[in-house]
Amino acid sequence: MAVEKEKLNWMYRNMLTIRNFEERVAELFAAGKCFGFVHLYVGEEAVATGVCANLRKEDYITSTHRGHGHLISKGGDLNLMMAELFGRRTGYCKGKGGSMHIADVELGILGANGIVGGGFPAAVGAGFTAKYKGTDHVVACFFGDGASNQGTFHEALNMASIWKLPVVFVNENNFYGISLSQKRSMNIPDVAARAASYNIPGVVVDGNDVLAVYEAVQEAVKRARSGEGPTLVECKTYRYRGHFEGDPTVYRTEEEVREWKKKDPIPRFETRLSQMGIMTEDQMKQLRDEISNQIEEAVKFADESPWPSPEEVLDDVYA
Amino acid sequence: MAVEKEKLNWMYRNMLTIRNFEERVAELFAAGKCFGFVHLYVGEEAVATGVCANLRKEDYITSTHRGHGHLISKGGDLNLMMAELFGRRTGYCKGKGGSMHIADVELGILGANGIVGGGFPAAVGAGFTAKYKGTDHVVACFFGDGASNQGTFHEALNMASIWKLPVVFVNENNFYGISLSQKRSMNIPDVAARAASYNIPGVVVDGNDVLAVYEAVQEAVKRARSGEGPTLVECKTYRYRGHFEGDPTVYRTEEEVREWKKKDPIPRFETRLSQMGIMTEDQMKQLRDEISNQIEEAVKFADESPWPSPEEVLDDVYA
Amino acid sequence: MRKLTIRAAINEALRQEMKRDPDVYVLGEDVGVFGGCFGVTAGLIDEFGPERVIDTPITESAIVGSAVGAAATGLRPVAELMFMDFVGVTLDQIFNQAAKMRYMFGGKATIPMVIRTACGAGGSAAAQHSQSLEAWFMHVPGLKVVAPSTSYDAKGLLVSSIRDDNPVIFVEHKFIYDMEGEVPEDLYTVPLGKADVKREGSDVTVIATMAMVHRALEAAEELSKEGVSVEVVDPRTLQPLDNETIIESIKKTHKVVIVHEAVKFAGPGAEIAAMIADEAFDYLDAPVKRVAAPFTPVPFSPVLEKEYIPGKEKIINAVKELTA
Amino acid sequence: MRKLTIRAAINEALRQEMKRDPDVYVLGEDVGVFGGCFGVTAGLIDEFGPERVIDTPITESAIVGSAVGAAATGLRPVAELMFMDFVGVTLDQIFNQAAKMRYMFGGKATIPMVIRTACGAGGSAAAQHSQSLEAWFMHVPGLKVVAPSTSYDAKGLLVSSIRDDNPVIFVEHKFIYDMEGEVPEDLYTVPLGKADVKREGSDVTVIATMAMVHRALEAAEELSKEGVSVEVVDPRTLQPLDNETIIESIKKTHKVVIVHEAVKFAGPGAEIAAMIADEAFDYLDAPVKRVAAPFTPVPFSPVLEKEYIPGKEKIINAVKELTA
Ligand SMILES: Cc1ncc(C[n+]2csc(CCOP(=O)(O)OP(=O)(O)O)c2C)c(N)n1
Ligand SMILES: Cc1ncc(C[n+]2csc(CCOP(=O)(O)OP(=O)(O)O)c2C)c(N)n1
Ligand SMILES: [Mg+2]
Ligand SMILES: [Mg+2]
Repeated sequence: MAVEKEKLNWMYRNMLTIRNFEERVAELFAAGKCFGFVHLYVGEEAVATGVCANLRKEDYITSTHRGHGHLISKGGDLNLMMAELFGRRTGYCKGKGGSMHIADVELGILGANGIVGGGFPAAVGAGFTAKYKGTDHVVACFFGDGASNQGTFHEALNMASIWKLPVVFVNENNFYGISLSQKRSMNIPDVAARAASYNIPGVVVDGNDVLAVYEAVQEAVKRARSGEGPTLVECKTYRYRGHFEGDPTVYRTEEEVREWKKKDPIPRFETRLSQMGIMTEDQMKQLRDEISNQIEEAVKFADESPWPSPEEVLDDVYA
Repeated sequence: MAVEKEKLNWMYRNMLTIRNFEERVAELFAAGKCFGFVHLYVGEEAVATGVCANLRKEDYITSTHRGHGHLISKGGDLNLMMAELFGRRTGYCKGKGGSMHIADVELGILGANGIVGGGFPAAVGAGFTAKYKGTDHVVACFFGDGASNQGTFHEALNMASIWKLPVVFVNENNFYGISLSQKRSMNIPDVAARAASYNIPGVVVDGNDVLAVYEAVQEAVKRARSGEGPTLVECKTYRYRGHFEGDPTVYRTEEEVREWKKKDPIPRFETRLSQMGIMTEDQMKQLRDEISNQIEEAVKFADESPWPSPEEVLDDVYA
Repeated sequence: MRKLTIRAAINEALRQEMKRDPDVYVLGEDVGVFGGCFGVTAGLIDEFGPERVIDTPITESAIVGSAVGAAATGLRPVAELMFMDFVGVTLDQIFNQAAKMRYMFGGKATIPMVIRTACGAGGSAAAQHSQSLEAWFMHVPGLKVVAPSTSYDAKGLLVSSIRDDNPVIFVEHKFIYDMEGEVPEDLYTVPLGKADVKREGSDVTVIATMAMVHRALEAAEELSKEGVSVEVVDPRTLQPLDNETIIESIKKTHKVVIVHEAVKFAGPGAEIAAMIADEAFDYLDAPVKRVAAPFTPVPFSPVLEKEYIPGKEKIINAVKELTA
Repeated sequence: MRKLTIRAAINEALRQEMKRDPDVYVLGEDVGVFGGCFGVTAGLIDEFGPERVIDTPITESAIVGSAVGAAATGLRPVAELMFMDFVGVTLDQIFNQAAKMRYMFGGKATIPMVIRTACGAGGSAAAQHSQSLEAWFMHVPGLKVVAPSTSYDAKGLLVSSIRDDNPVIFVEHKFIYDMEGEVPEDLYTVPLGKADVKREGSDVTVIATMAMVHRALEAAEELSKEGVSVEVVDPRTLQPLDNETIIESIKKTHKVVIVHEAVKFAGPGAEIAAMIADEAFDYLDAPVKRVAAPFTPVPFSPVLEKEYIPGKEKIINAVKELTA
């Protein structure tokens, strides 16, 4: 597969952005600057990146409680995201939503979601709109291994299949739903096997290999755009941090985490990038610094932003 | 497969009883003696019969809106059933439930259900009780092709599978959910294929062949009783009458109905019974008369039964 | 003027709105050739085809939830939830997704969708096919709740609901589908949030919803023969609720009976009574009475169901209690 | 006496009831080694093993529905629904199955089960993790609804709920889990259906639930300094509701303010106010006031959330309005 250099650069930049954003948010959470439920994406960057590298601005995504990586990958504004996590008026949701509810409908981001499995039907609906309006827009629907047991998974994949809707169902299998391991939550090794229930393609990829994700989803997006219907793409990956900030992660071993860190998607991609001669170590460092500055900009923006005023609680309930 | 003569006799008697009961109910409905929503089982008798021929009194079933056949097969009392359909105080539910809510917990009948897919979780729960208490009771969970698209199907089969619960999921695929044909409600020919999502056996049988159903379910029940977990058994069958009494069935052709009537489970079994030398035509006729009398008894019982008194509306809400 | 049943009035509203706006489509179980379980969508598929009149599998979360996604991306779905009783399998999509998206997203999403659903007892459909659950939806910020009692209102309110940019729960009482009333042929709207005084009177205000409006009117007629003048107020929409019209009526009558078919405890009348007990307290001369179903599931047998459904007699008794 | 947090009191009730009755078991998401999202089931798995403290997949319909099936066949499940906000994905199993089975089956089924669930705002958990939805359950015949405010009540009411032969919704306000109070070590019960007067007073009755009981007590304390004597009544169970204790209090004070965190419109206070406006009308000297959340989803930002949650000040203002 020949991927344009520009795209490779974007992928690398995007993964770094997510990682940097998330690690910074972890610090800010500990410092009390962010609050509520914050679920970080550290370790899973290759998934959202590889998926969204296939999407256009007009395409849609539905996200989850662990949404920052998806939003960044679909073009979400870092300043507005950070300000939202800080609960400020300048945030994406004017401080009304927080981490679990960031959306940017203009960018096709139909929202993070606090309900596990809550986003499946909306993805089908966005796919329906594309078909109804005769556009070639596609939808990427992100969801976890845990979410794949929810009833909405079944209903949505079935509906997308019978109506041949342009939806790519992206399973982020990080092997846990909070404390419950995939082994105990389902009796099958691969979530992708469930595609058979809907007679759609089901694909398993290494979710820590951004190019593998990119390639698998490219195929799925092509299928979707050309009216052939949905695909289920399972990306095996791992979250490094607790389920949410504050989780002591008593349910898994240090060793397991260490093993997965060896497969970290970012160093792996860096190696590929040097091998391919796309970027030198110097260029990488420069990029890292650039991104770091950008995140600090976002933190500064957020921190200097005004709080909403109490009366605003009443706004935005009805159109 | 060698099936005891007594069992074969029971199967025949049971199928006749269902057919007779249902055809009589159709008349009684037209005459205004029964009312509300009445979904008849005519044409599908071999399924409930073949399934319940494997069950003991202590075993459980969960049923559906189309429940009369299941209840009769699990030993339901015809008088109490008919009286319930008539809305009388002597009925199974004292006139409070009607066709869609008949239950007999003593007989392990955990209730018909007005909610499509509503019975899946209860079946898992009854299976859980068996496992928790260390009995070898099993549960048969009846459901339609339409119901297999509901979220509860997915959640329940997954839970039964991971916990290895003794549940036999019996799909009655009559090719329609009201007006929607299976072809339009799912993208797969066999509901049984969905077993793969839970790593449990999925079996397809001719649901109009009572012995085929019996045999497939025997295997599944054995598995369940010995702690090996659930099975999904799909029985292809057909309903002769409308979805409910009063349905003009505009959504299917006369021809399709005629074709299916050629595969009627009762004459087919009669042929088998004579071939096997189990019963002569005379004996069959005698049995038919006997059952017909029994049903008339039930009608008489129902018709002569008192109505509930209005104040009874307030009883039985809380234990 | 031409008369239509409530069923036909709703059908006409759908038809005319679909003609007017290509973004409006209908989806639900058996809404196509079957015409809907109660015949409300009959014929639409012939006029608009299966692309806009869409039979769905029996998956209410996907029905409602796909409508949410479609609404968020530019369409105006009208979903049919066959029986209001089925809402339990899709409530999350209604109250956590459709109703809250706009707010959670800081006002940056618009979810213009309607969920039409049939409520009510009367045909021995028993506990899972007869409920009136409008009170639940009234409690959800972000939703509007519409509950018409006449053909005229049904058409005009449905048109308003379809054009509204918020998720609207449109409740149709299944046992008044056959009632006839005058309906203009042209498109018109009845505004959401405006109650209607269905009969003027001066002694007691009876606030009634859906099928109960007709029971209340019968009661009023009978009471008028005994010299008691009853004003019947039909809120028509329960969220937003037209406090003003209700209070104005009580200022005149000083007595009020609230009538609905839902069970009384924590039902729709509880909010209406509570609002009155606060905002109209100074005009009240007597306790605020509610006539509603007893606290039981809906029974099957006609004998029990008849006892369950609030009838004319109970309304008359409640009014008499206040005027005695 | 020994003091326990509400969290520990609930944990102890579970532990002691599981010890007493082998048919009692606990199931839910992360209730095992994780100890439950709020730590309420911590340690139970060590004592009773994974056969009786059961981690489930994220499938709330199967969690609740399997409990229904298990209850119908002889067990006494205690299911944890992690957040009350998640009820939308399993409501059918609660209101159409668990609550109605007994009635639909003519009294021939018994469904002894408890659903424990955490409600309430206060930690910036936003719109889908902060709601108080008890009003919905109050409207369902066949359910009981319990809502404790203290450690003592929490333990005693949970024991009663587990022993009750009906499905019980046991609502735990997540932001008072850490509050301490005296709790006997032995098993004891607090009866369902009995309100508790948490503070006696003579000028105004404040009826408050869960976390709001404590806001009401603070308000009462402050008002007492200004010479206003407030009686604080905690219903403790919302279904059945103890009308008698409420009415007795109003007979004394003639004025009432109802306080809850749920949104006001069609909330739990609506029924209480409506009941009062009927049954205690003759004792009332002033409008029935409600202090509750505004009609919006729960916002994220602490600034907004603080404004959203009814606080002491709003209660004081409402009381003063009545006593002015
Ligand atoms: C309906 C519902 N049930 C439970 C939860 C609580 N919860 C939030 S995230 C989560 C785990 C989700 O696991 P998975 O889908 O694998 O996603 P991951 O967190 O691993 O990314 C749970 C149980 C919820 N938010 N919504
Ligand atoms: C949750 C829910 N949705 C819809 C219905 C209306 N309904 C009753 S039976 C039925 C069709 C069921 O089809 P299937 O499961 O194939 O069973 P069959 O009637 O063919 O035996 C429908 C849609 C219902 N009762 N409950
Ligand atoms: Mg996961
Ligand atoms: Mg079918």
